[in-house]
Amino acid sequence: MSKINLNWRHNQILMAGLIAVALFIGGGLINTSFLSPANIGSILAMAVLLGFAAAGQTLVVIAGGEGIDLSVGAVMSLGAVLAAQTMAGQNSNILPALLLVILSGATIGLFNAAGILYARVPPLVMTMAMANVVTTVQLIYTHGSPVGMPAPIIAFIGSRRLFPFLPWLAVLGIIVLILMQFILRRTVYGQQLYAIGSNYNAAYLAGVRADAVKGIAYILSGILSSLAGFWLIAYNNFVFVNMGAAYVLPSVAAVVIGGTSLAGGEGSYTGTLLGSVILTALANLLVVLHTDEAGRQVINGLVLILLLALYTRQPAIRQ
Amino acid sequence: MIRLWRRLRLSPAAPGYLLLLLGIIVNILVQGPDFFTSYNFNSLLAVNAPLVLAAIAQTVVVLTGGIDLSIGSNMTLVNTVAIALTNQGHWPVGLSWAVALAAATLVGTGNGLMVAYLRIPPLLATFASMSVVGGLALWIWPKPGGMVPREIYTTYGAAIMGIPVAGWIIIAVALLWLLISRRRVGIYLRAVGGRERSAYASGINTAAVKFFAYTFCGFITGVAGLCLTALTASGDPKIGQMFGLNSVAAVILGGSSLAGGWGSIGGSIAGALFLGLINNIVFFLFRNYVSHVQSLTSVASFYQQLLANLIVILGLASAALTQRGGALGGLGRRRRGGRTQHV
Amino acid sequence: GGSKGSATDAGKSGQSGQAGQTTKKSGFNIALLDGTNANAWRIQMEQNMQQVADRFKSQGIISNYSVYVANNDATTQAQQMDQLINSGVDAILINPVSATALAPVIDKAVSKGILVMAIDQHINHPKVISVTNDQYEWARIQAEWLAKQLNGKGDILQFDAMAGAPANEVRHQAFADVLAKYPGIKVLKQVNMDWDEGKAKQLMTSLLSTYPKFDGILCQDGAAVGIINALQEANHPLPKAITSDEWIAYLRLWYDINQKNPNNPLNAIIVENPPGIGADGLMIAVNLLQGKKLKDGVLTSDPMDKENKNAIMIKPTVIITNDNLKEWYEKTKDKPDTYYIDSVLPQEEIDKLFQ
Amino acid sequence: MLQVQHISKHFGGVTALKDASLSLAPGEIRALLGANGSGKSTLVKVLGGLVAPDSGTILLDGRPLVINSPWDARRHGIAVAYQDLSLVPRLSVAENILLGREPCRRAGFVDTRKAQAQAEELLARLRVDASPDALAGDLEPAAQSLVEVAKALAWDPRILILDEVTASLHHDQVQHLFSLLREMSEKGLAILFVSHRFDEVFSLCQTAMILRGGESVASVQLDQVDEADVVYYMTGTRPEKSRVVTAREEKETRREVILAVSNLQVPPRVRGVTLTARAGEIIGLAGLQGQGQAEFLRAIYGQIPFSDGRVEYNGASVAFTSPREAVRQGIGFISGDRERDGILPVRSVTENLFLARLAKNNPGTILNPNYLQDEAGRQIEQLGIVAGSTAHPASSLSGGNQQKLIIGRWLAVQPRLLLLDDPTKGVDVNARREIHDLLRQMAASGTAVLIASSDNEELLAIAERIYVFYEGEIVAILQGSEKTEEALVAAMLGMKQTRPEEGT
Ligand SMILES: Nc1ncnc2c1ncn2[C@@H]1O[C@H](COP(=O)(O)OP(=O)(O)OP(=O)(O)O)[C@@H](O)[C@H]1O
Ligand SMILES: Nc1ncnc2c1ncn2[C@@H]1O[C@H](COP(=O)(O)OP(=O)(O)OP(=O)(O)O)[C@@H](O)[C@H]1O
Ligand SMILES: O[C@@H]1[C@@H](O)[C@H](O)OC[C@H]1O
Ligand SMILES: [Mg+2]
Ligand SMILES: [Mg+2]
Repeated sequence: MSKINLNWRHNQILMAGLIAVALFIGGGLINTSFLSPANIGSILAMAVLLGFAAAGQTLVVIAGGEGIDLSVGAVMSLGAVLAAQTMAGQNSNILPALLLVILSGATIGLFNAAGILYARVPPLVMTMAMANVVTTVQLIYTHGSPVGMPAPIIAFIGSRRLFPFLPWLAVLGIIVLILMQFILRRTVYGQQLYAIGSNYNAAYLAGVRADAVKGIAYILSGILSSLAGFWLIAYNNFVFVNMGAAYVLPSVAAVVIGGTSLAGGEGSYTGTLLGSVILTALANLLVVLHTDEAGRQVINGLVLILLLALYTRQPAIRQ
Repeated sequence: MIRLWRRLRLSPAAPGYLLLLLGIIVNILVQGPDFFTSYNFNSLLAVNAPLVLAAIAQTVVVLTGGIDLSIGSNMTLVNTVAIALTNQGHWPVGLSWAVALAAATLVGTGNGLMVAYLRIPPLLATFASMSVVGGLALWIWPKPGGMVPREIYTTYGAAIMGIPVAGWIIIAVALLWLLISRRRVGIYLRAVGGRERSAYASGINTAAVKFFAYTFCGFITGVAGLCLTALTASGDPKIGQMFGLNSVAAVILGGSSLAGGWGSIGGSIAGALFLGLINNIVFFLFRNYVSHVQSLTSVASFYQQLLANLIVILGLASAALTQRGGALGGLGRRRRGGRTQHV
Repeated sequence: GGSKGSATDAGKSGQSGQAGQTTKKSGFNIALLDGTNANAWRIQMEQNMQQVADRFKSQGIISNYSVYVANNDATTQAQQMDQLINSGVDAILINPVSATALAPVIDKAVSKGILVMAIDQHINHPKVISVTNDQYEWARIQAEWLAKQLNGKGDILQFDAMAGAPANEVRHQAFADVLAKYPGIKVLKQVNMDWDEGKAKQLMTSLLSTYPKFDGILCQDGAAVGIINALQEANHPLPKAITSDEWIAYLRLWYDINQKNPNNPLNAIIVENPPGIGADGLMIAVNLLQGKKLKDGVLTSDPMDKENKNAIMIKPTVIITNDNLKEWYEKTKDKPDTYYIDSVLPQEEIDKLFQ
Repeated sequence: MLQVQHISKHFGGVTALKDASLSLAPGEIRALLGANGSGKSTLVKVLGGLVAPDSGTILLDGRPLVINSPWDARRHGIAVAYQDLSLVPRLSVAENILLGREPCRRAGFVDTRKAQAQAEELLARLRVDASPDALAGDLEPAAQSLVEVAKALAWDPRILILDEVTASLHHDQVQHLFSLLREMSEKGLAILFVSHRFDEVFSLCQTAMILRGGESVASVQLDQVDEADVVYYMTGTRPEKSRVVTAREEKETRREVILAVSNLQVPPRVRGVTLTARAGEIIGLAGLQGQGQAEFLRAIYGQIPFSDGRVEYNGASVAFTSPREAVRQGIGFISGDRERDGILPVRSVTENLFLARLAKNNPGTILNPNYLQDEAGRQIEQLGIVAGSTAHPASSLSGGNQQKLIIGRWLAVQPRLLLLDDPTKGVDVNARREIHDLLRQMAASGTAVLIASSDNEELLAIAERIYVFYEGEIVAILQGSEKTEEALVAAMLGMKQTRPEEGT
């Protein structure tokens, strides 16, 4: 089956990059101010937010076994709420806030992992049900009225720019990219993750603690999503319930557009970030089109189809 | 009996049936004998038929290893087209509804083209078409309104020969599926989902099979959309939203594997009904017990969702644990403990 | 929705067809079907209603009050309604997922003599009384105010909420109606922010590149905080005028901006869209159950459903501008950021609606 | 009747076929030979319609034949049993066999009863021990291979192509298959037979076409050449006279015991096996398919539990609950079923090679990819693995090379005890010899090697001692002079029922 995949990933990342560039050029042609440094900066910031939301998603999709995490949005929301409340606008509270956010994300990830590994619930439904549980817990906890705000330093990173075209968030994004790629490419864990995604049984027989590797992927996904929520309130500077809800499907789309196969075993965070840039740039471009919401949705879909037809085509079976 | 049990455990639908059984038992426990009233059955089927049909539609593409995220938007499209044509275009109802059904089938065809011939990964292709179709629905019928002739929605809610009309529709669609699945294409759908390369190497036109699956999925989605229209007796550009992911959930609850090649319509029907039963269970639990407890009432509504989702997880876990893992392939089944291989 | 046949006699049926059959004066069994409770506004609505329900309970007027949420799923709501009908209630209050989707079940409820009432969001059905905030008025007041602030001319950006949602459509219409009277005002761009402040912020950020020059911002609620945040981050001057967002966080943001720039205050308006509407509806429902009759003229037609005259629309009373900002800032000091400017009509005011 | 002329095929930078030609006459059984990666399967796939050749022509009965899809091939009477199989694991055996040619009733419904009967008949003819209702994915590898053959036969072809279908078959199964093939060829069926087992080739085929590096280098009458000639055509060099196995049997009692198994029971397949392996020993496990060898090895390895008996490893009694525990204690396991148990198809050669090493490491360990890449480069050169690059996915390697890759995986960790379950399946002569050398080297450095094989020749060549499994028990232990083909076959068939005493 996969003999066809020779060098496939490389092409797809390259193509995702090219499409992203093409979108910018196309956007610039339609509307010169699209290419203003300020606008590029704001697209990058939003893309990085989506990229954060899709970080954990990347890991669980790579882990294979129909891996997917639909709790990303709910965990982000919870992370945002906890972050805002704990930071309460004080720099001195950043560390406790981070710890709490990480802990809560890890806990939810642990539940997901337990359900998937021990109760053998398929990931899609497990994480979907977990998302609803987390949302409800968040509502019970806050009674719909989360309080607090990001610490000044965090708000600064979340919403200010180093250069007009370069938000601090993008700098953070690069750090996360390096970290993620480091984990995936340079650590034993990363290689084991690819291994179980590619052939779970073979990895297990070779002595990989396959269940643990997969479980950790879900726990990491919880942590990363929760941290994404942390940065979401840093970016927004204000908190409300269900802030992350809108990120669920786009996070999956960003991962897949970035060349990570839903079958597991291959993919990269570089691709995910490029996928995020593509989705964000497209949305940004659509905002200025002269049509109503219905038209925007139709055009959004059509452009996506065009892009997908250009570069996510799977090779034919016959070679 | 034992043989039946063994056969059931081998069937992909096993988790679905088990869940449904579990759901019914718990429902009887909280609701009492009222569960068996025909009113209850009627309403359960009438309200849940759209999801049941959406789940059937989803199963067809999931069998081929695909997924259709656009089912929800497509149902909305059917609803808005049917309503707009009768209420604005003043077309006869029959014709309007036929056109709506055709539109849904056409959406399926579009998805089929993208997946089978352009070879775009299904999740992405239908993610994109979800946006196009949702936009179209919004354009056709931008705000809730319009109506369906009384005869239609009262008929939809009624029963014929003791079986609710919604039940008959489900039976008809299931029979249609039976007619199809007993033909070669029925095997080919599972073959393509099970291992596309093998199916292709066996001389099967795999692209055509996938194309058919999405088109057929579109058609059933159309029927689901019409049922939704009959149920709600009106048009609303946001009405179908929840059906996309819910149908996927129902299919998985019914024992199908998203990896393809493994699943059954029966399981999905059971999975969808189970989701409907959960609403019932939660409703009666709160109505009969919780709402009398003064200290709980102020927070009660939060706990409904919590409970509903815990039931989903518990139900799933119990169904998964009773299902044989061996069908998932090879030596895994001979391993120790609860492990199965995830191929 | 509903049947064409019954639509003609809607005006009177809205009242007479509903209540009055019951002879009880107390011990009512009432249920609320909320389409979702996953936002602060709805939670506040439910809390207000619970308080009123508790009051009625202690008076013995209500014997049972229960709440069911539908997770934004119209068919779940229909199922809940069906079960309620089956298990016996006197009144069902609904904050609907869809304005139309419940029509057939409502027919069933009505035929069993159950009082069905929509709260917050209108239901298009001749036999259903909808008790809502007057969304048209809410939007009209603001659009008029904005036009006045701009002296009838200038460029504006318009942030609508969620396309296809009833309240959005009414407000959109009101905006359009008012703007039609001011040809000097040009809408540079209309977008939908889906009641999501985060999305509003992203949209504003995106719009800035193409529409750096604008005079005013006409927005529905759930957007202003995001919009102002986006502008501040981009160091972009604030608009000459901007419309409502009813949570306290916005009020405070506004107040802070003014504190920092006393000479150049933000020119904004808040018009209340009180979650208390649910409690108002509950009180009205109890009166109806007790057989009281509405005064003539109380029922009007909802802009979304002109055929029927079965809506009670409560006009917004709280309007906040720079004139009374400080007063409201002080008044709401102890409320959390996500609290909504709220008001529940006192029982006397409710009773005034009745004969 | 079939003529294949000047076929070329490139995959990216890799040349799989270069001007390859072949002819096949009715009733002819021709072998297609070549080293791993020489293009045999590619040529087979060109004929089967799975690969589109870059250039070249195919003539059938003198007329040009365009094969644009597997359907075209089948329509023209060409049926293929693929090396990597064309089964759908979650379809039943019957559905698999008749996939694409289901018998139908008039209304277009599949006639399941007829299908069942047809499948049953084919299964019986091939003597496959499987129910038509079973899922194909649940079968043993050997049964899967036979189902793949049955599937090709179901088409009633004029030309039958078998790509290494015997690789996982056992002696008796091969014999039966051959008699069937001979019978059919007498009736005019043309057969193209791919195998790395020379004894099979010489016993079954009349002619052979030999590929080297994608080129057809010779077409020979097999009765006019010997093995050495064939190897010469395949590799371009004459094989050195095969070294005689001179294991240092004298010292064996003094060598330390690494594994001592007594009365191991793994229901239902293993019913009391006792066996001892010492450092430096290569022990063979023989037996027909399904006599418990596979389960025996897997039970020691911790993949499946044993119900009774005792396993002593390095002097301590152990009962591993997962392969991981075994691996951590220095045990390695190689399965011949690489698709299921071995290969990471979409991962690079490098990653495949270092999987076992990585599995032993702490997950937090940091890797040096450059080092790994270089190291991998060196190793694949040493192992003689043909790959485009160490960064290419393992799935782009030929079957035999994939298998060598997996063996290399365990060399890298130098286990104390190495368990092998039919490891040279689909490996060419040279590579097999190399693998045997590797195993001998490992043994020489103190590893105890336990190897089960479906290939008797292999066992006779490499094992110092052969334990013969029959119905879950050991019925014979062959060593020294008893180690003959005849004795082995007799024991395998259960003919020598004297239970010998456990190893001296
Ligand atoms: N899909 C593919 N993509 C890239 N290279 C390929 C592909 N298929 C085959 N090759 C390469 O083509 C060459 C021939 O492979 P082929 O599978 O035909 O060999 P083979 O003779 O069947 O070997 P074996 O005896 O090991 O099965 C090999 O170098 C292989 O790596
Ligand atoms: N640390 C490592 N250990 C083993 N193999 C590695 C390691 N790092 C990279 N590789 C392999 O080397 C090849 C090239 O790696 P590289 O990181 O350049 O891929 P890439 O261009 O980033 O593509 P993608 O991210 O999609 O895999 C890949 O096949 C990869 O699997
Ligand atoms: O239904 C509510 C709507 O009327 C209000 O305007 O915003 C919040 C919503 O929940
Ligand atoms: Mg990379
Ligand atoms: Mg081969």
